[in-house]
Amino acid sequence: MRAWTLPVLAAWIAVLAATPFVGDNYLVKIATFVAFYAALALSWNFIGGLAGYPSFATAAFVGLGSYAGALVQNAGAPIVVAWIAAAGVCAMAAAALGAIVLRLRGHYFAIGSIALVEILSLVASWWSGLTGGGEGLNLAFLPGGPDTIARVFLYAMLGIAVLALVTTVAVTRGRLGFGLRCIAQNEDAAEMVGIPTTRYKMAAFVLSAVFCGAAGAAYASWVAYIAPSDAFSILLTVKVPVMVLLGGAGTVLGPVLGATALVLLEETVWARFLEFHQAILGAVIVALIFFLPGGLLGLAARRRTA
Amino acid sequence: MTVTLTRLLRTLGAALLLSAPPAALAQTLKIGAPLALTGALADEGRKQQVAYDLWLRRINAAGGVNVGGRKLKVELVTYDYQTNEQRASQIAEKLITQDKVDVLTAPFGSGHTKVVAGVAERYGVPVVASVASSESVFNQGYKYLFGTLAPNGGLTDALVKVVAKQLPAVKRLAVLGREDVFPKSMAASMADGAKRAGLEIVYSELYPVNTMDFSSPLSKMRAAKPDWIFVSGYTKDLVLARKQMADLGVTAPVVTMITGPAYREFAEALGPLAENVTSATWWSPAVALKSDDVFGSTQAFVQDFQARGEKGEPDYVHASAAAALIAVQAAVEKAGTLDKAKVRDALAALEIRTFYGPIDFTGNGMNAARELPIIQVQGGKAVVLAPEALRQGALRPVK
Amino acid sequence: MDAALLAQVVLNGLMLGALYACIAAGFSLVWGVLNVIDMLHGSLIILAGYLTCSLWSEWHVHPFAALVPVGLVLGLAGAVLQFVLINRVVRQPVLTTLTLTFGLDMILYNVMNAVFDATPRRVTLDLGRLTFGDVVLPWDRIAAMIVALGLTALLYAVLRGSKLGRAIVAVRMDREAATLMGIRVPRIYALTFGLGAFMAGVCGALLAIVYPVTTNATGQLLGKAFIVCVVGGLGTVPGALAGGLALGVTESLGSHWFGPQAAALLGFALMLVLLVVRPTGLLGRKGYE
Amino acid sequence: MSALLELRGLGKRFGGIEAVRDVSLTVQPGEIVGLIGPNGAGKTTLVNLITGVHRATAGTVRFEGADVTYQRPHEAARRGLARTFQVVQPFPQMTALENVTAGALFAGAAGSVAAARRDALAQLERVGLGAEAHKPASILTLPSRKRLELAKSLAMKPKLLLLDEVNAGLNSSEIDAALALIRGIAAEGVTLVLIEHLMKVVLSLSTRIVVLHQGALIADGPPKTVVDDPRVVEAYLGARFAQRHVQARDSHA
Repeated sequence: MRAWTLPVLAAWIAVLAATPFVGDNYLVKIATFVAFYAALALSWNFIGGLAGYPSFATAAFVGLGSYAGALVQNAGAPIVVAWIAAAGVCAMAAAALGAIVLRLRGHYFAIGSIALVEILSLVASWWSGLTGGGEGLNLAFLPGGPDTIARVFLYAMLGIAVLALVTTVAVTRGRLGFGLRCIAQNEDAAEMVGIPTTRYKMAAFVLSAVFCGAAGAAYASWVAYIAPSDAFSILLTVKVPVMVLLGGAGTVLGPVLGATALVLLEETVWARFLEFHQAILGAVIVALIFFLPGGLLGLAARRRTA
Repeated sequence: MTVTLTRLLRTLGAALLLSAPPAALAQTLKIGAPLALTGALADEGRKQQVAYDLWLRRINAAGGVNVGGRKLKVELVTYDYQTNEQRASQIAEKLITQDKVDVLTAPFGSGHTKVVAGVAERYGVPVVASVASSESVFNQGYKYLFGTLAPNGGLTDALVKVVAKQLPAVKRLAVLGREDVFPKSMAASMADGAKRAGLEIVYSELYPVNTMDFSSPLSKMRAAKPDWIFVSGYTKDLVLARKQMADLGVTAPVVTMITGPAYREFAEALGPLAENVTSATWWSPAVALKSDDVFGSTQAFVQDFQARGEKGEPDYVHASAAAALIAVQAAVEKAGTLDKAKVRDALAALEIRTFYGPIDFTGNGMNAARELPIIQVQGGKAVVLAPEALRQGALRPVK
Repeated sequence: MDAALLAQVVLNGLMLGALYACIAAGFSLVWGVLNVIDMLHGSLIILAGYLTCSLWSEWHVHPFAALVPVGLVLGLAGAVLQFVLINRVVRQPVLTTLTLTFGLDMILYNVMNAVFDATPRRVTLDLGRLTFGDVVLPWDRIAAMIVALGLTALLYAVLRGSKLGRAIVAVRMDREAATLMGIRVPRIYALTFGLGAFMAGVCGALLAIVYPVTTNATGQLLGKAFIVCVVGGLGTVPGALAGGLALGVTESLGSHWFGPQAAALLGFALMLVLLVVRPTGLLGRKGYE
Repeated sequence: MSALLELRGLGKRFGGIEAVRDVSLTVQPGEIVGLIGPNGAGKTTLVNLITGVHRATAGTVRFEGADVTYQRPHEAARRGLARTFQVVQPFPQMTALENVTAGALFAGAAGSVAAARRDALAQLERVGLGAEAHKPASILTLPSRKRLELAKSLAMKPKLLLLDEVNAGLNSSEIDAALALIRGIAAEGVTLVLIEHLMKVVLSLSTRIVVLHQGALIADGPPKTVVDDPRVVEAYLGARFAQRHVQARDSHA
């Protein structure tokens, strides 16, 4: 990790945490979404950035987390308990689904992981007895004025993002991170030097689901209504890896930087170019692939060594 | 810290601040409208935009809204929420906190309406939805959410009455509904209404949102030999289902598609196949009503619509969207203030007659149930079969 | 359950499968040869659909007449796109090429929305149907079966018969060796992507009769192409056809016995099972993972 | 002292082809066994069976007395059963130091990443790659990469090391350096199995030679006798040559 990573992260957390005191609730909401997507990007980084397995299952775990959290919350549990339960459910689901998709590699893994999003979305809309199906699921309208609720969910999402960050730092510095990087570069050689590759990949896949589950559950409590097509969004499941690529995959700061940049970019681009904002974001992605292969951090590194 | 990084972040930050508009102008009535101008509901979003514009031109031409003796100009603030739930909730927050709107209209999607209503309820900003008709959109106890469409239960009861009267032999109903908020509740209330009227449900299934093919359910439906086929869904689904019914020789004397025939696009995409398909709707241009609103009459609304260069005739989405703003205007004028709580109370107590029909919001915020027009595509146009006062033709069986 | 209904359901499945095969043919070729997952494929099909609808409504050009011209237009565009853009990253890992084509898809999706807007439109043409007792076979679906077989035969002829085809196969087997043999790989990649786009064009033109054309459908088309390629297997000519027919029959029977929502779920479940049990797919060959 | 490695009736069938047929072999601690045989004799397949890369279709593998026939490669590595690759398999974007650290951290079971890094540096210096420690593995020369492979294997603290043609592609002076290194490893008590074609290496190092031909063991004994065994000559040089060799030997006797 670079020397200036920790101070930058501290500054990032401070800026987001300060938004309720410097701006209106709209700015707080944008900060909350920055934290939300940072948590998702950091989660994706375990399996996509470190282990090199291109996962498109993010939306499956966010959606599953939303539904699990909603059901636990509607059963009377306090919201934080519901979020933790949702994270647990997603961990178990990731272990079960991982046993299937982690046997695949490269393109087939990518396709298998996208299939998870579609499958869970179909299950959610078909099992209307439990999930309300296409009609969706209501959650309790939390008491509290707009300011308090805005802060509660800013700090909730920021908390989840920080947890993901701390875990990322621990993993990157530790044995698991080293092993995952070996798997990413040469899985067979990794097995040869004594890395239990199946278990390590499973750990990365579970870690990539846990914080998504919590973030999904927090989002459900925040929005107070969820439905299958929005909870399991293909756009989100592709946007998150793009964020990590934009920031710099396999690093600690990359996912955070990429998520922040893309959310702010969407804010500024969307507000300006009503008709063609989607095409412009598409162009940004294309430019990213050609001119920023290492992401923003790659840019910084290239500048340092140039 | 490398120069490129700081410069990039600074420009992004600055751009964000610039996007917040300057301080509010002098006193005007500001209405916030999140619209789906791109994404899956782009078509429907544009209809709302056109309807809002027709009302806006009329109200500002008449000098604005009369609030406690003062005429206030009306400003409509719209953003594109891209048929994206997260964007819809962000825009609701932006309209309320930055644009400081007095009232909100709701997005097209039922689910997205509930998300925007959640944000508005917390700020105590009234929201008037123009295209949410199932009770499940109004089941969260929100006091600030209102809807101009009457509950969709009324549609199916009217349908059953018309068919029972004009084609009494029809007894066997097949129901194919889309697993989605509005179409699913339509399918359920249709089956319920038919059972109550003594009809037999010989087939009933739900299809998933992204269906690309109906051949299997339609083949199963044909084996059940229904004499009334009911399908609910969005225009794309209904066009596909009707075409595949023709392909597979699946037919019945009565074919009802909710709310296909209410849209011009349905008849255009199907051509001859659209003939004699029935539907229920909340409004039809044939409903010639006088009204004490900015339009004065249904004809005036239709003429404004065509004068704006729009093709064909307005459908219930246009009418209901304009009615939503008429209701806002009436409430603000009745309350005599822009105070949100008072405007909300005025909306709840509102009882007015508009070119679109009566508006009388009930307990959960939905417009009161009323006799809804039943239409059938005859000669490529939607002809009103009921209620009796508006009848333009008789129910023709599908060939 | 009487035999006629079962026959109808199975035939429905085969005809639907033929459509799926058309949708997946080009996608499977690009994935098999270039090892690129082309997220643009759904939008290309819809673009072809829009062009065919315009040709039909403005100049009354019969869709069957439009099949080849629309295919060629898209084929050319595809070849240029590959040569100019995608070739530069074609050897990058799947994440890069998939994200690139996703970005391009967002651009095409937005442009189509602006030019054609999202109203579902269709070639209002009734080709009639064949009936055998209770069993009904719509002609436009039969046409789809013919086009599916035609595309497969075309691919077979090109890959087996022509110089271009042998070059494509050589590049697919070993890029380095092919270069040593004097094959200009970037050109072959461009022609292959072009051929894939041509197939998308032909499929889109055909689809304009069968399905309402709207940009909302691009995602579903891509989803079906994914499943068909995995089920049928890469690296063989009839792979897409086999995968399409298998998926069509599975969904049709699944919907008949368990309902439409279960059918969609069954399609994905079939894919996951095959991904694990036979990653090369029903007919696929080793070495194309 | 029971055998370190014991193969009994080991076999591997790929569809119709029987790559390894009924191999029984024991290796005592401290031995240096040369495993030779013409190309395609099944040497690498045998190594793959021992280290769990392939699943045996017949017979058993025992290591330190325990049955490890169906062990996974990483379990073999952690048990101290390490191997090098005929085609060197580095972690390309990692530096030489990180490559060796991987061995120390996992199979070598170092306490922490830092400890593993220290072990790794020691092994790199030992094989003479101390200077290139921070270079990416992908840009090392072939001999350096071979030495990197050796350093990585040492960092895994092996009890039995299977060296699969570790000298292939080296010139004679590089081979001498490699031989010195291998002698040093053996001196530390690591049991070695040399999978080799270079007779010079095999004869000078091995305490015992085992010959594999078409998947089966055809000879097992001290280097001198095995090399003269007619069946071995026949396996390598063909039957006719073998007879002439035998006649020549008998005429001199």
